[in-house]
Amino acid sequence: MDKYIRNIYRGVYTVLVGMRVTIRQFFEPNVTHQYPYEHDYEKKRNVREIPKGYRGQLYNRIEDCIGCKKCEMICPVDCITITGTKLPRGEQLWDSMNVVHLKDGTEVIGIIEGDDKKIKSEDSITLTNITSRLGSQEVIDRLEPSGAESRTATFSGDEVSRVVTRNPVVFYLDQFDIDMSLCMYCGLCTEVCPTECLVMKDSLEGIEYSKFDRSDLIFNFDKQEMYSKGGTEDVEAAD
Amino acid sequence: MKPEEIYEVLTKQFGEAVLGFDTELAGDPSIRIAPSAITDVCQYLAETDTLAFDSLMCLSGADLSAKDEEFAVVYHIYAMQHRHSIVLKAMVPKTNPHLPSVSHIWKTADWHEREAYDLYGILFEGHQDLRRILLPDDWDGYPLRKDYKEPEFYRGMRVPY
Amino acid sequence: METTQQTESKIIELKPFADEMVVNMGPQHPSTHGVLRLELKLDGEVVREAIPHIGYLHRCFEKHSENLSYPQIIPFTDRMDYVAAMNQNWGFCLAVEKLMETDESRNFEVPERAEYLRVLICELNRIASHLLSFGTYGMDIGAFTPFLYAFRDRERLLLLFEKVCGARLTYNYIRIGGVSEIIPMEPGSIAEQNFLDEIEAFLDYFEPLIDEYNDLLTKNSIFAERTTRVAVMSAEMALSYGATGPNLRGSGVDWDLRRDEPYSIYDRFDFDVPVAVDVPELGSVVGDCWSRYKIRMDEMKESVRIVRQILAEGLPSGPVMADLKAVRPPQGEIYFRSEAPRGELGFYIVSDGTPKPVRLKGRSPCFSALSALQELSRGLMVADIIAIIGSIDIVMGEVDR
Amino acid sequence: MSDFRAMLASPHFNVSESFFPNINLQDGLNWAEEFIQNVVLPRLPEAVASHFPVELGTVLVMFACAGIFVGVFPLLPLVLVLAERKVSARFQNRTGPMRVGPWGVLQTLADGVKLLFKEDYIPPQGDRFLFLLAPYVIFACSFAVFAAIPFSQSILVSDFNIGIFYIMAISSVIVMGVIMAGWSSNSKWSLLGSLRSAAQIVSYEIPLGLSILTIVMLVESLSMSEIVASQSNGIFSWLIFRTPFTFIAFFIFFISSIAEVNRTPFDLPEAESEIVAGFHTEYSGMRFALFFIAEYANMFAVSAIAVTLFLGGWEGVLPGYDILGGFPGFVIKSLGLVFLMMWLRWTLPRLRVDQLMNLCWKYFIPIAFFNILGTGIWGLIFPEDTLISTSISCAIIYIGLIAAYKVAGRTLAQRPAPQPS
Repeated sequence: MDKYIRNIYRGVYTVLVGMRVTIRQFFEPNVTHQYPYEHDYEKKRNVREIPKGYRGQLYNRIEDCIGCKKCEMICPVDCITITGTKLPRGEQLWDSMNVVHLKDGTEVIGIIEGDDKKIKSEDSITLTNITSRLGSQEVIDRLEPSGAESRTATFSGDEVSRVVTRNPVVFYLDQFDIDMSLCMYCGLCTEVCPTECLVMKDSLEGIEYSKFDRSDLIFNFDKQEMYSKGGTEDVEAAD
Repeated sequence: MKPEEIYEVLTKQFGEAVLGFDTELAGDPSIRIAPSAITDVCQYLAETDTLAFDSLMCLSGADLSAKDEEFAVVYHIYAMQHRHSIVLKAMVPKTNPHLPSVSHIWKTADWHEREAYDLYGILFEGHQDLRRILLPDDWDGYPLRKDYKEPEFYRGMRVPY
Repeated sequence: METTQQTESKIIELKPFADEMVVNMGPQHPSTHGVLRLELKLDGEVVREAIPHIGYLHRCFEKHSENLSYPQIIPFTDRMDYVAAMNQNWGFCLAVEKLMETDESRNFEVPERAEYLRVLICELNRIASHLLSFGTYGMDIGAFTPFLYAFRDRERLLLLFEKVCGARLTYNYIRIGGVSEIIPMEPGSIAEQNFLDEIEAFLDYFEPLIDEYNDLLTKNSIFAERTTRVAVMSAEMALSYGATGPNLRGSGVDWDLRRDEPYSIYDRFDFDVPVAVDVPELGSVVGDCWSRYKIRMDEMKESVRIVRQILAEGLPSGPVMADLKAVRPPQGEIYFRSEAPRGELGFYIVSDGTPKPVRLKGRSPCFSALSALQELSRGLMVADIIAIIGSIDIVMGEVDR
Repeated sequence: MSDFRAMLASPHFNVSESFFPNINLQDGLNWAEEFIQNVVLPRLPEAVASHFPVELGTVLVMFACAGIFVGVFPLLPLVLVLAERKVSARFQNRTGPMRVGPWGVLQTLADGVKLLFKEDYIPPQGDRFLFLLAPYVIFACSFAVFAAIPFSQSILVSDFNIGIFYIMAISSVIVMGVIMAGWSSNSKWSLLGSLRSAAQIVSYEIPLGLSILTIVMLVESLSMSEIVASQSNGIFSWLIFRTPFTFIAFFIFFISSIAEVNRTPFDLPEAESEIVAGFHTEYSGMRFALFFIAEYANMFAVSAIAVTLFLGGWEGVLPGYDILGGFPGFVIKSLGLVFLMMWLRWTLPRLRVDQLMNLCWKYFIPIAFFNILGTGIWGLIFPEDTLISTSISCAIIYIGLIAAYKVAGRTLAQRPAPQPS
């Protein structure tokens, strides 16, 4: 009999305790977002940002791609296809651009004046021909108003954490295809890229790119136009 | 107990059936056992109090090279009480890979042996229920063999997708 | 090792003459945690036999690995136990590092900072994994709300992982010789401070919630009725079936690789290993579903403790990646096991000195634990099958590999 | 209130008569007939009126009323489905449906439209006739219950003299539909679900009926309106507070009725994590919608019955004042109970079949019998419902609750700390 009443008692008691937990949550604020409506994070409150370095869609800043095929080799699922011909020894198309990583996390793409191999902390760096990586308009915004026109900026050596040196483009690329339907977003290819032109978009475009047809997920990065123009100096950043 | 001591105990007990002790290569040293004696050795290892190997950590088949004539069946065994482990290795010929099952000693060997059968085609004699476990029942061939050629079609579906 | 006395388990007498009904539970079923298929032989509600059929998520990860170099395999280990991918990365990297250690000419040491980051991230991942397990177990038993509470809290952890490695589920963060530098975090920088502060904020938020979850579900008498004295797995049975991790500790075996075979820097931290005991007030006996579940709830607290110790010490400065030219282990073989959230995760690697492994076998904890299901479920009811599957906490990606 | 013994001893007491009295539908017909006589006929031309078939007209008016009834009441589940989704969302820190209409208020409508256009799948191996019939049986029964519920003094379809008996009878027919659905689907999950449901509903009818019996003993009537009328003296005349036993009976009634309508923690017949969806696994489209609507209609119906029987029906809190009284009061009280059901549903896990039966046969039925005994004794001691009896009853309830709370505090203090497992 004692156990009988104890059972009833424990049943009622634990149910009430559980109900207390849930009713407390009843008056807590929401934790969810109305995704497609609130995803525009300039407009709405309480929307999480996509953090820097998020592994989204692969994007190749093709004018800096030197065709080294390291990404093709490291890809575990073979989603990158590169064909091209190597130029004869001693010849090169142009040099890829410098990527300057600042300590606050921004990356600036441009051409360092002078020698980019040895950068000491007391030196200051002048970058010209600054282009922005896709989705990081903030770099352009950082520049002085005058600098925004001339696309030139100067950083002190303390600000800079890492500089990617210029590499000669010695491959004539016929094809650079990335099949995003195969990609497993491991990010290994972006790590081995010597010019850091192969990146994963850490923006909304890098996430919301679903297509109705699987074949639309094969992205071609084409360089033909640039070959005809003959250099990177006049080329704006790809759209 | 150290693996060397276990090796000595085993040679004393089983003599011929213990084929050797591999220590040259990097990593874990392993004791090579004749496949026909593997159940007896395991039984002994599990039931002797000084050894008391009560858990089979892993049982794997291995095809080390396409040129080899033999598959390896590797037993990683651990004793919770004495906290020592040992690696047993039995080499079975590729032409007729079969060896006795240890699933009655450690029940976890049941599925691990089924997996080895599924992927290597190694037959475990005395296993209760030796069916394919990961692949479909009507799959042809044993995929983890080095000389495995994947079929072109499986039930009308192209296999190399 | 102590044996636990078997107490009366709820086994219902079978009537041999009754009609038998064969039901396929799965592969598409709401609570088989993926694509497990159970062939149930039912006598009314009573299960005579439950035969698990696995392989619906088989990708032949091992065959893949034989054609990939070691760094390329790491993203594939993410896909094994996708709920606790950090721990899978780590297990694999530990095995390769251990194999490479034996070769003196290519000696290297994992930097201190990387070790701390690994422990930090993996313990957080353990919390995330156990949270998912708690939530889905509640849903299996029929309470939907704990599931969403668990996801709410797990989301905060995933946001942390996203900041440190750029992905929410398949991290590819821990690399051979250190951790990924894909998102650089300078020692002593504001980014690092923010990261640690966020972890601290999460722990402060999360720690009281464990008790709330215990109130909501663990101590609930209906939940206790459903899970206590169901599918009692004795210590011998657990060992024989190779059940590890929370499942083994739920059977009363005091065993944790982090404490008993300390790898990495676990010997520097102070934490308890929760082991199941009889809880007479709820009717729980050692080895039942409730014990296994409770171990996970307690382990979350221990993980919080470990993470708090790291936060108190602060991350050491230095590099996060060893100076490692190429990953090319010497000829030989290794079996290395580490304590993943679901138990002992072992990798058996055979190397012939080339950059690609000759043989790689992942010994997944769920695979072994799931094989006990057939014996555990005999004579129970359909609803109990669900309780068992949830309590051994399987992830089919790991079972099928 | 007359003596209970006297009722049993009276020569007029007749078992068959008191349980199967002549069902008096005449009241309802009278109303329709009066409507025709007084409203319709004077407006008709003389020639037509003299030949007007009054009986047929009466029937037609009844049908029209039934049409309004059938047309209006399905809207109730629509609201309740949305309410459930919103309430569950709140319990889980979510927002619930937000897309269709402002704050998602039209979501159920959109779902209904979607279900209307879905393929009407009938399992080819199943029993076609029963499969088609089952949803209608359940739907019809769950709505027929509303016929006897007095929403207010004037809003009730028919004031049967056996109202509560009728409700019990009709709601038990639902189990037929459930079994039909489960059997005819030719699916093992459906069969399991329907048999679980049959066992559950049949078992829980007993404590439900016994709890109602305590009320009937006190009121000495099966008529719903009389039961309400006996609670007209404010909150302390509500039957829940009339005796300590009815207080217990209310909870037994409420929990059993949760089991009757298959909601968590008693949702075994449709336990989605065990047997997929139970008896309606194979149903799709509008037939599924009928099950769904019936489920929510049932939920409201049992709440309404509980309010009628225990919480004063449409009578207010204070005699003479219309606080929580009338039609709005009735609906508010019913929705309160519905909210309580949702609260329980989103808090508790599900029982297992044997535990469900344990709870019913080992706990509820003995306690319900004890209640009947107690109520009988109470009726002997306090033949009339007086101020004294009410005060004593409330005092006992109050003391009981306080004692339980104190014991809770003590056991909590004494409870050993959670094992450091």
